[in-house]
Order: sequence, then structure tokens, then C-alpha cells
Amino acid sequence: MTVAFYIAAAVSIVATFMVITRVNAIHALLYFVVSLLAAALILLLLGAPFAAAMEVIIYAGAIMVLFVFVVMILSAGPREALQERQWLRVSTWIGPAILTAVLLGELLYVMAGATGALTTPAQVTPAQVGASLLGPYLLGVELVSMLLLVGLIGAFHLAYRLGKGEASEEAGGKR
Amino acid sequence: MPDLVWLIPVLPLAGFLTLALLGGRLKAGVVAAVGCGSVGLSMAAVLMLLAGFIHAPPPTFSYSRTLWTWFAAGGLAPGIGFYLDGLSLVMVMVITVVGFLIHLYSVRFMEGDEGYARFFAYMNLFVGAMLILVLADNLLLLYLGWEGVGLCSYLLIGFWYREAANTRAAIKAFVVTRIGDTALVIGLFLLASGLGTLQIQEIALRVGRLWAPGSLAASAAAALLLGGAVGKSAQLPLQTWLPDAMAGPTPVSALIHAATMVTAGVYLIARMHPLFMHAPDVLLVVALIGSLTLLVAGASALVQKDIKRVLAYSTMSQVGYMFLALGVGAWSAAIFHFVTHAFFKALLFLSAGVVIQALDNEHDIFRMGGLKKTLPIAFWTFLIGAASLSALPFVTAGFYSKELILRAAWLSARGGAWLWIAGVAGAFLTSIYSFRVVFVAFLGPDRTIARKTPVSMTLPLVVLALFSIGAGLLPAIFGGLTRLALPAGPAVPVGIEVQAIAALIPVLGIAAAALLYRGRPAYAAALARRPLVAALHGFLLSGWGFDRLYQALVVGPFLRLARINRGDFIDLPFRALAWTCGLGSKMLVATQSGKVRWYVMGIALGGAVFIAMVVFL
Amino acid sequence: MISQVPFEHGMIFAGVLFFLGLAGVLARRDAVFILLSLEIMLNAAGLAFVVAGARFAAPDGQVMFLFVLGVAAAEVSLGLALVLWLYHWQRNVDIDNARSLRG
Amino acid sequence: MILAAILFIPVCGGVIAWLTEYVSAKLPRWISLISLAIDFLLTAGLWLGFLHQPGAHGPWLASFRAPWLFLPGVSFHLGVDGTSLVLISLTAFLGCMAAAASWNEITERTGFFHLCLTWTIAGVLGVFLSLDLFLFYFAWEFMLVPMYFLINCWGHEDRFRAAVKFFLFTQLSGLLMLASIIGLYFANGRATGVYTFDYEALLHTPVAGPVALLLLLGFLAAFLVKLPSVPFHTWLPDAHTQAPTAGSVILAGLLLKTGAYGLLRLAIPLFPAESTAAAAPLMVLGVVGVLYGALLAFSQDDLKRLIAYTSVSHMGFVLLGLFAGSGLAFQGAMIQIVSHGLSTGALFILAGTLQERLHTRSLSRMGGLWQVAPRLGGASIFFALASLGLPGMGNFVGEFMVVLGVYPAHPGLAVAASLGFIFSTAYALRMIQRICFGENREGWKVPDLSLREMGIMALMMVPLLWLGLSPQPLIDRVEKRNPSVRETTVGPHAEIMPGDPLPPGRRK
Repeated sequence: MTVAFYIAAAVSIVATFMVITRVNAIHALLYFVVSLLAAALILLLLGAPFAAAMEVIIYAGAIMVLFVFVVMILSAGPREALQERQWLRVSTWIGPAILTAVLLGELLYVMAGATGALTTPAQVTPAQVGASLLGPYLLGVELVSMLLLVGLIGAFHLAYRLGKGEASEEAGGKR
Repeated sequence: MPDLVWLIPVLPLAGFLTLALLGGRLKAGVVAAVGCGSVGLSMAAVLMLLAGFIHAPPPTFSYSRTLWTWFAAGGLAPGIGFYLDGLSLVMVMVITVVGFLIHLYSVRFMEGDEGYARFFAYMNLFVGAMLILVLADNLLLLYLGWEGVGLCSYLLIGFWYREAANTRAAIKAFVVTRIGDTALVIGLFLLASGLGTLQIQEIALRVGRLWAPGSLAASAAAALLLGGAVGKSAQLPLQTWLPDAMAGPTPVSALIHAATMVTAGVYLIARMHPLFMHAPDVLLVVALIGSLTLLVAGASALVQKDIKRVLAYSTMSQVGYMFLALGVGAWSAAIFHFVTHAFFKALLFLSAGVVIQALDNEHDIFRMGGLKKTLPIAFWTFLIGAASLSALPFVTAGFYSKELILRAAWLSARGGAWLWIAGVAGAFLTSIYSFRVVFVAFLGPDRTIARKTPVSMTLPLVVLALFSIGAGLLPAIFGGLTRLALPAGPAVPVGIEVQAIAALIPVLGIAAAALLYRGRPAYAAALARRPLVAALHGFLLSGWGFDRLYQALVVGPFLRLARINRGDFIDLPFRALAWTCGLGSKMLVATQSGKVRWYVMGIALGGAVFIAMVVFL
Repeated sequence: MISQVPFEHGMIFAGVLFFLGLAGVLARRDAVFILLSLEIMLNAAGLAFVVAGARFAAPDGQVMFLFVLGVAAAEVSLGLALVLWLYHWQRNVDIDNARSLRG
Repeated sequence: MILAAILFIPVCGGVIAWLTEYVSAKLPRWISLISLAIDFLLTAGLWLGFLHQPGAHGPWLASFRAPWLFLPGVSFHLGVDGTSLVLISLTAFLGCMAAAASWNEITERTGFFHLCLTWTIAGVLGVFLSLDLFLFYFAWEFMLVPMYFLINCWGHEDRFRAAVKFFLFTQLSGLLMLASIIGLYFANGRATGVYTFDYEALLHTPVAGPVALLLLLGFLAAFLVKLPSVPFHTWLPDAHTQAPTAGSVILAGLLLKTGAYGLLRLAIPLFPAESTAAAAPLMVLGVVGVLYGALLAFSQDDLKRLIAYTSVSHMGFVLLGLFAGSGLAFQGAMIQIVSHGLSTGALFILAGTLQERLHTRSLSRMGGLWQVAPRLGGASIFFALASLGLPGMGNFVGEFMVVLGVYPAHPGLAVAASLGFIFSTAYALRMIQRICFGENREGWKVPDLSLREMGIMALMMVPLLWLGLSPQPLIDRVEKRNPSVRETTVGPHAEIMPGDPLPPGRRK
């Protein structure tokens, strides 16, 4: 099944490349979902079914839905797409492209000197992951929960002020 | 009796304090009473001391009294102490008597001036400082008085401070004399480090023991003291301040810039004669400076139009005679000439003051004329003063003192004849310029209307006129007193022809003046129109161009340097550093663009470089 | 259906994804795309953890993946709220306009 | 104990003044004046006490030690000898004057102003009193911060730049000193095994060679900048010009003196051999400062800037005197320190009153003020004359003794320094002329000095005259000074003048 890994990897990379080059946000999101699904396949191939499931459920599911909502709220129209196209000029992306190419080159250089060890064929079951999560990583789990709570409160706070600001603006009859 | 010594300077100082603190609130009469009274009391104390001194001379022929130690450190302990011997007795007598008369004169002269109390306060301070100067028993206290009189001179020259020219003249006077004073201070350092004392009498003792005659140390110390004397006494090359100092009120010119302060240099050299006798070369320089100054100043006096400037140049010239006398070792002749000069020069200034006031502040002698009729007392007293100044033989005091000087110059070992010729030539000039004023201003056609003069102003004139004639008849007293303190000059008789020439010269000068300014004024005017003579005239009028020379050599460069460096060059590197830091800050601020992508780019770049360093190094 | 691949290839795959995400962050000005690219980078990091975990057959890789997932979730919720805020404030989502923190 | 009280009374007074601002804006000035006056009375009490029991506490007239911070080797060690007694008296006195001078000048945030004022004074007192190098450095930095606020909050138009300049110069140089203090601490600890910041212990530190020179340079950096000596003087004109009156008075009268005090208390005794080696260039710097400061003062148009440059000139004499290695010059420098504090402080107060009345410091716009304000004019003339070194006032005695002490060993330097007398005449007379004399072209109609201001002036005049006419008590106090300055007498040795009676009043 080694071939499956390379195919999935190629799909994922191509899809990701499409994500960052699209002008239309919805297209980009769809490509991103493709990329995530391919990545989930790779996770499965690497013997991490729990992670793969999470990848699909949370990334491709929850987070992407959130993005879709936002994009819908922003109602990106043809004007925005045009503007986005204007922004995506050679002079804009050539610098980042070179920089990332350099970094990638460095990565490849480092990896070229590696021992060539293979990944193990064993499965790491969700049970093992769960035992590990609630065992040595309990503190980490708590921290992540705090982080999520902070994210929740922060998002609520921002949205609350946003709503109030809009309300007052409408009351004032501006725009 | 010695208790009176410290009272002498303290009384005028008390007067000064009273007037300075309360002056604004006192009535004019009270101010005048305090101003004159303090000096008068001081004079009374001096006269009592004089009587005591003559009647029952103290065993050492000196009174001394130390009030307290000024400071004691490093082996020196200069005190606030006074020392009165024959020399200082003569000095304090002249200072208090002339000072009192001039104070009395000023009561009416300064009447109605808005700075009436201020005037008397300064004058009292001056008298006090001058008395400290001559009574000091150590050089540091002398220096205190020395600077004190300089300060009063400054304040009084700039008395009418609203005229910028007056204050400029005041500053000039202070700074120029201060240059000399600095030489004097360095001289004090040299004396203190070389002899270990600043007490005048101690120096007199030690200089003979520690320094060889003519040694470098003695010469240097004497030369530095001479520097101070030259500055204060307006001798070459620091003479330029005195003509400008005439910007002050006339009584000031009479007291400070003629009778007393300018002779402080003479006093200093006479007081330090043991030191100067150890430096014969410097003594010769003293004589040379004196003879040069008397010629230079006499020639300048010849062409001045301002009556006070004539007298100012004449003062320089007469002090030059005193220096000449000091230089040739005729110590008591110098002091004797100081005494007579104080009387007749004060007289000349005061009667000039009467004229100036009567003519509504007119200084130009060519706008005066015929004052003999309108101001007879001023005329006669001025005439007596001028005669005494010209050393008219036999009847005037000036004759006797000048004759002593010329005789000593003739007899002096080094350059005798030349010094004598200079003195005689100076005497000739003196009589010309003094009678030029008499002929032009007092005789001749009436040109102005004059007012009456109050009695309290004429009284000092009369007294001083009597002194100007009579002081010469009393050389016995002065000579006797000064001889107690100063070494006697050579008592060799001089040839009759020398004395005859010296006696005849003034008469010739008067005759020349009469010819030029009385008999043939048209000829004098025609002479003055010739270009060469006119150029010479301008040259002399400006005091031989010394002012311009100093402006070009010293004052101008100093001012330019000060102006160029106003912003302080040393600050430039610091400012450059600050500017560079500011520039760097601006550049760093520019990187803080607020663009998120820019920051990410920075992180990525840093990461790339970091990884590259880890991997490739 | 477990495949055995060289460990480096997994890491290179994660790295390529990461740098693509980075390129997106650097090159795009639209805030939504930037957030999207950030998600790509986080995802790549998580993948790298899992690859490493698979190399040693240890559960820690997946645990870290979950943590990364949590961070990504929190980040995206706040990030998207900020994007809305930005849009409300400026009527566009150009990230370069949001630069009031410049020095 | 009394020393600690002297130190803490201004600190507490400042806090109380700060708090009472909320009660009344006029209360803080009373509290700060009273606390400083109490301080002055305490120092006066020390004077009187020591007249009766001299030398009760070893080399120190009084000392106080308490543990502090519980750091190893750090203690709260205060001590006073004759020199520091003179200086703390001056500090308390000028503090009172500064508080009184800003009576009506400061109207905003009076409480905070007086907090800064009293705390600066406390810092200066701490520098003069501390016998622990850590405490010394603490006090040294402590006085900077309130001073910075004084300039920054109540200064004139360009105050921010001036305050920063002041702070950077003094702070950076202070850091160099800190490095030296720590270096000395370790040098002493390595050599003796006792790690301490105590002054008396560090006095005997066996350091020599280039290390000692380096440590000395660290101290010199701080003190020469503070003094200030050419070429580190450029912060001074800016700070002086922009500071409020009280700030200028404290700056000129006290802060500069901490530099001189540091030289004589730390730099010279800690490194006697090295400072002797460095004396010649430092004395040259002093002379250059005398002349250069006077030259710059002459060309200024801003009155306060002019006075600031005269400080550079006067402190050049102090530097010259401290490194002359002669007792006479040393005592002269002390007198110069005190009288410069009085005369320049008074000149700054006068400049402040002028600015209060005219709202300008430009000399070219003044003129003819004597006529409208004779008392002000008289006071200006008095202090300008003191500044030019008129005999009879303290500055003359100080300068004379310094140069006289320098003369035997370095006649060239002494002569060059004497030229400063001429230069100072030039600038002082120019200043008087521009302020008082001439025509009143701008038509100023200003009130004359009030009773309060006359009182301040009189209080400054009296000690100046006292120093000028009878400075012996002060000289005797300073006699108890550090031993590294050798006693010298000018003049030839006594044995070549047998039979000469000693001059009257000479001691020993």
C-alpha cells in the first residue's frame, strides 16, 4: 500500500497548492477539504485511525464549516475576486515563493542525510491514545481545554461587541 | 592710638553700608551728611594719628593692628591687618583730605541726580577700599583693596548707566585693569611660594635673605607686580582705559582717576621697594615705562578737545613722572609728586567740573571761552592748578616735586641723561597743553553763558588751590614722613645749569602756548590744516592708536572666537551621536510597519537563516 | 491497509504542506486566505507529529496531533471573529489595512 | 542616628507634601520648606556638637550603621567628617533656598514638585553621607530620577530633550561607576576573603597596575561628567537652561558638588597612586574647563545658559584643586565648592525671578532694569561680582587658594588658570551690562524684589561674605579630611629662615 501513500500525498499537495492560489474563497475551501481528506487517508495509512477520524470530523467538518459561514457572511462577490486577482501578482508572490523554496530546500537537505528508517507497520489504537491522553498528558489536556474555553469566550466577546457596534450604527443611521 | 588705624577704613565702609542699605529712603540732606561725614570722621582720625605720630612717634615708626586672621592654610596666614607707617600715613592723609574735599564738592555738584545716594555710597566704598589698600599689612589684603577700588572705579565710570558708552568705558576700565591685576596675583603666587609669606614687612626681610639681587625670581616677582601697577596706574601698555574713564561724573574723575586710585601703582612699587631694589632691571623698566608714558600721554594731551580728556592724559603723564622717579630710586620724590599731583589735579578737575556744569555739560574747550569774567573763581583756581601742573618755578608745589624727580633722573646710574631729557621734554609738553586749555577756554572771546557756582563747591577749590601752592613749601613734613619708610635718594648736588633748564622749560612752554593759542591762533589753525599735521593730530587725538591696535590684536579675535564657538564645538560629537541614534531608531521604527505579513516574513527569514546556520555551520 | 514508507518521506510531505501554508500566509492579503493558510500549517505540523509517532509506534504523536487540533480550533474561532471584526471596521478583509500598530 | 534622621526627614517631608496637595495647593511648599529647615537645623546642631567633642567616632565625627537589604556585604552605613558636614549643611541650606525660590513659580502639581525637590535633596544628602559604596551608588542614582522629573515637568520650552540629555549623561557614567564598584568589591573579596561594599574596608584594597587604573577610570567617568569637566560638560547648559529655578539651583549648587565629593571621597583615596598618576591630565582638563567655560559664557545670549557655563568655569578650579595634591589647593577647592554653590545658586534664583517677570531669558531683550528694579539690579551685581572673583567674597578665597596651592608644583597651569580671572571679568561684566545697564528699550515695568526674594538674597549674601572675609572655621572643619592629600606648605622650608617668627594665626 506504499503507492497509496504517495498518491494521497500528491493529491494533498496539489490540492493545497490550489488552495493558496485560488481567488475565490469557496473554491479554495473546497480544495482544502480535498487536501484534508487526502491527509486523513495518509494518517490512516500510517496507522493512526483515531487521528484520521479527528482530521475528517474536526478539520474537514467543523472548522471548514466555520470558514464557509464566514465566507458567506462576507459574501465575496466578483468585485472581491477581481481585487484578489490584482493582489496575486508576480511581484507579490515571488518573494514568499523564493523564501519558502529556500526553506524547503533546507528541509530536503536535512532529510537527505537521514538514516532511511521506515515507519512501523503497527497500529496505534484509539484506546492507546486515550490511555496516553488521560495518563501522562493529563495536564496538556487541561491546558487545551482552557485554551478552547479562552477561544470560546474571546470569540463571544468579539461577536458581542460586533453586534452591539452594528446595532448602534444602525440606530445612528449611518452607512 | 593704633586702635584708630582700623577706624580709618571702617568709617567710610560703614557709611557705604548705611547708604547702600537705606540710601533709597533717606533724604538728600541725610545722604550728604552720611557721605561726607564718614569721610570727614576718617580724616579727623587720620589727623589725630598724624598729630600723635609727630608728637610721640612709636618706637618702630609704625602702628600695626591685626583684626583677625583671614585664612590660615598651607603655611600662609594673611590677616585682616593694618600697618601704618610714614608712607601709608602720607597716603591716607592725602586720600582722606582730598576725598573729603571732593565729597563736599559733590554735595552740590550731584544735587538732583536720581542716583544721589548711590553716588555717595560708591564714593564711600571707594575711599574705604583705597584706605584698605594703603593700610594693608599683607599683599592679599592690599589686593582686596586693589580690586575694591577697581570695582568702585567701574561702578562710578558707569554711574550714568543708561548711556551705553559709559558702561562700555566702565567695562573697558575694569577689564584692562584686571589684566594687570592678574599679573599682580601671579606675582603674589610667586612671592608666596618663593618667600613663604605675604606679609609686606616679612617680604622686605626675607627677600634680602632668600633671593640674590637681580635673580630671576626677584625680577619675575617685581615684573609681575609692575604689571599690576601698570594696569592700575594707566601706564603703557595698559593705559587705554583712563581717557574713556572720563565718562564718569567729574568728582569721580578728580578723586579716583586723578588723585588717588591711579596712583595705587606708585604706592605698590614704593611699598615693595625692597623687592624692586633686588631687581634693578625691572626698576629700569619702571623708569622707561614712566618716561615713555609721560611723553606719549603728554603728546596726546596736546591735541584733545575735551577738557577732561586733556586732564586724563595729563594724569597719565604725571603718573609717568612718578614711575620715572620710582625707577631711578627717588622713592620719596615719587610720593612727594603724588601728593602735589593729588592736590593740583583734583583742583584742575574740580574747577573743570564747575565750568562743565556752568555750561550745561559742555566738554569741548573750543566752545568755551572768556570764562575768566563769568567764572572768576574757577578761572583763578584752574590757573593755579595749571601753573602747578606745569611746574612754574618757585611759586608752585608742582615745581618742587618735579624738580626732585628730574634731579634724580639726571643722577641715575643707568640711562640718566636720556631719562632726564624725556622728563624735560615732558615738562615742556605739560606746560603747553595745560596753558592751551587756559588760553582757549578761559581767555579769548566769550562764547557761552555761564551760571553761578554755589559756595560749597568753591570752598574745596580754594582749599585745594592753597594746597597746590603751599604743599610745595612743606616738603619737610612729607619728606620727613616718607623718609621713615623709604630709603633716601642720592643727596649729590646737581649742576646749576641742569636745574636752570628744568626751571626754564615750563616758562618756555607757557610762552609757546601763548604764542600758538593766544597770540597767533590763525597760524595754529593753518598749521593744523596741513595733511601731515592733520594726520599726526588724528593719531595723537586717538591716543597713538592703541585702542585700534588692541581691538585688532586682542578684543576682536576674542569676540570672534566667542561668537564662532557660541554653540560649543564640544557638544557636536554628542549631538552627532544623538542624531545617529535617532536615525537608527527611525530605521527600526520603519520595520514596525503594522503589516502582519511583513512580520511573518521576518519570522520566516529568521527561521531560514537560523536553520541555515545550524545546518551549514 | 497499513503502509510502510520511509520516515523522511512522511516528514517531507508534512514539510511541503507547511511551506505551502507559509507561502499562502506570506503571499495573500485576504484575511480569510491567511487563516486558511494558517490552518494548512497547523495541519502540517500535526501530520509531522503523527509521522514521528508512527516511526516509533508510540501514541504520543497522535496525542500531540490532538493538541494541535485543539489549538487550531481555538485559533480559528478567534481568527474568524477577528476577520468579521476587520470586515465590519473597514468593509474589506485586506490584512494590510489593519496596521494601526505600526511604529 | 541623627544622620539617618537628616537623610529621612526630606524623604518623609516629600511624601507628606505630595499627599497634602489634595488638601491645599499651597501646603506642600510649607511642608517641604519646613522639613528642609529642620534638616538644616540638625546639621547646625552637628556643627555645634562637634565643637565640643571633636573626633569622638574615630575618623568620623559621627556615624550610623544598620543592616540593609540583607545582601552580603551591604549595610546602611552613614558617616560624616568635616568635609561632608560642610557639604550637608550647604545641601540643606540650598534646599531651603530652592524651596523658597519656587514659592510662587510653581503652580501646577505643587505636591509632586516638592516631592521631587525634597527627594533630590535626600539623594544628594545620601551621596554625602554614605560610607557604603552600594548605598553611595543607590543615592547617586536616586537623585537623578526626581531631578529628571523636575526638569521634564516644570522646565521651559525645550525641557524634554534637556531632561533626557541630563539623564543619559549622568546615568551612563553612573553605570561605569557601578561597574567599578563591583570590580572593586570582587578585587577586595578575592584578596581578603571578605566581600563587602564598606568604604573603610575597601580603602585598603590591594589593587594596583592596570586593573586599578581601569577601576579608577570608571569612578572618574561618573564624577567628571557630574562635575562637569570639559569635554563632558555639554549636558549642563541644556539642563540648567531648561530646568525650573529650584532645579537649576539644586543642579548647580548641589548635584555638581556630588561629582567633586566623589572625587575627593572615593576616587582619590581608593586609588591614591593611580590618581596621582592621572593628576596631570586632570588638572589640565580643569584649567581648560576654567578658560573654555568662561569663553562660552561670554558669548551666550540666554541668561541661564550663561550662568551654566560659568559653573563649568568655576568647577574647573575645583577639579584643579582636588588633584593638585596640596592641602592648600584642596581646602581652596572646598571653599570654592561652597561659595560656587551660593553664588551660582543665587544667580539662578535671580535669573528665575527675571524670567518670572519678563518671560524671557534673552539678554538682548533685557536692559535698563536697574532703573526699574534697583534691588534686583543690586543683587545681580553683587552675585556677578562674586562670580568674577572679587576679593572679599568666597569665590576669590577659593580660587586664590586653589591656584596658590597649584603654583609651586605646576606654575604653568597656575598662570593659565589665573587667566580665568580676566575671562570671568569679561563675562560677568557683560552680564551685568546687559541686564542692568543701558536704556530700557523694551519698556519693562517690573516689580522689584519682594520681601521674600530679598530675604533669600540676603541669606545667600551673608555666608558668601563670611566665606570671603573669614573662612577659617570652614577651613578648620575640612581639616579632618582624607589622609591621601598630603599637607603642603607653600614657600621654602622653615630651616632656611631661622629666627623668623611664624605668621600670626598659623596653627600647629
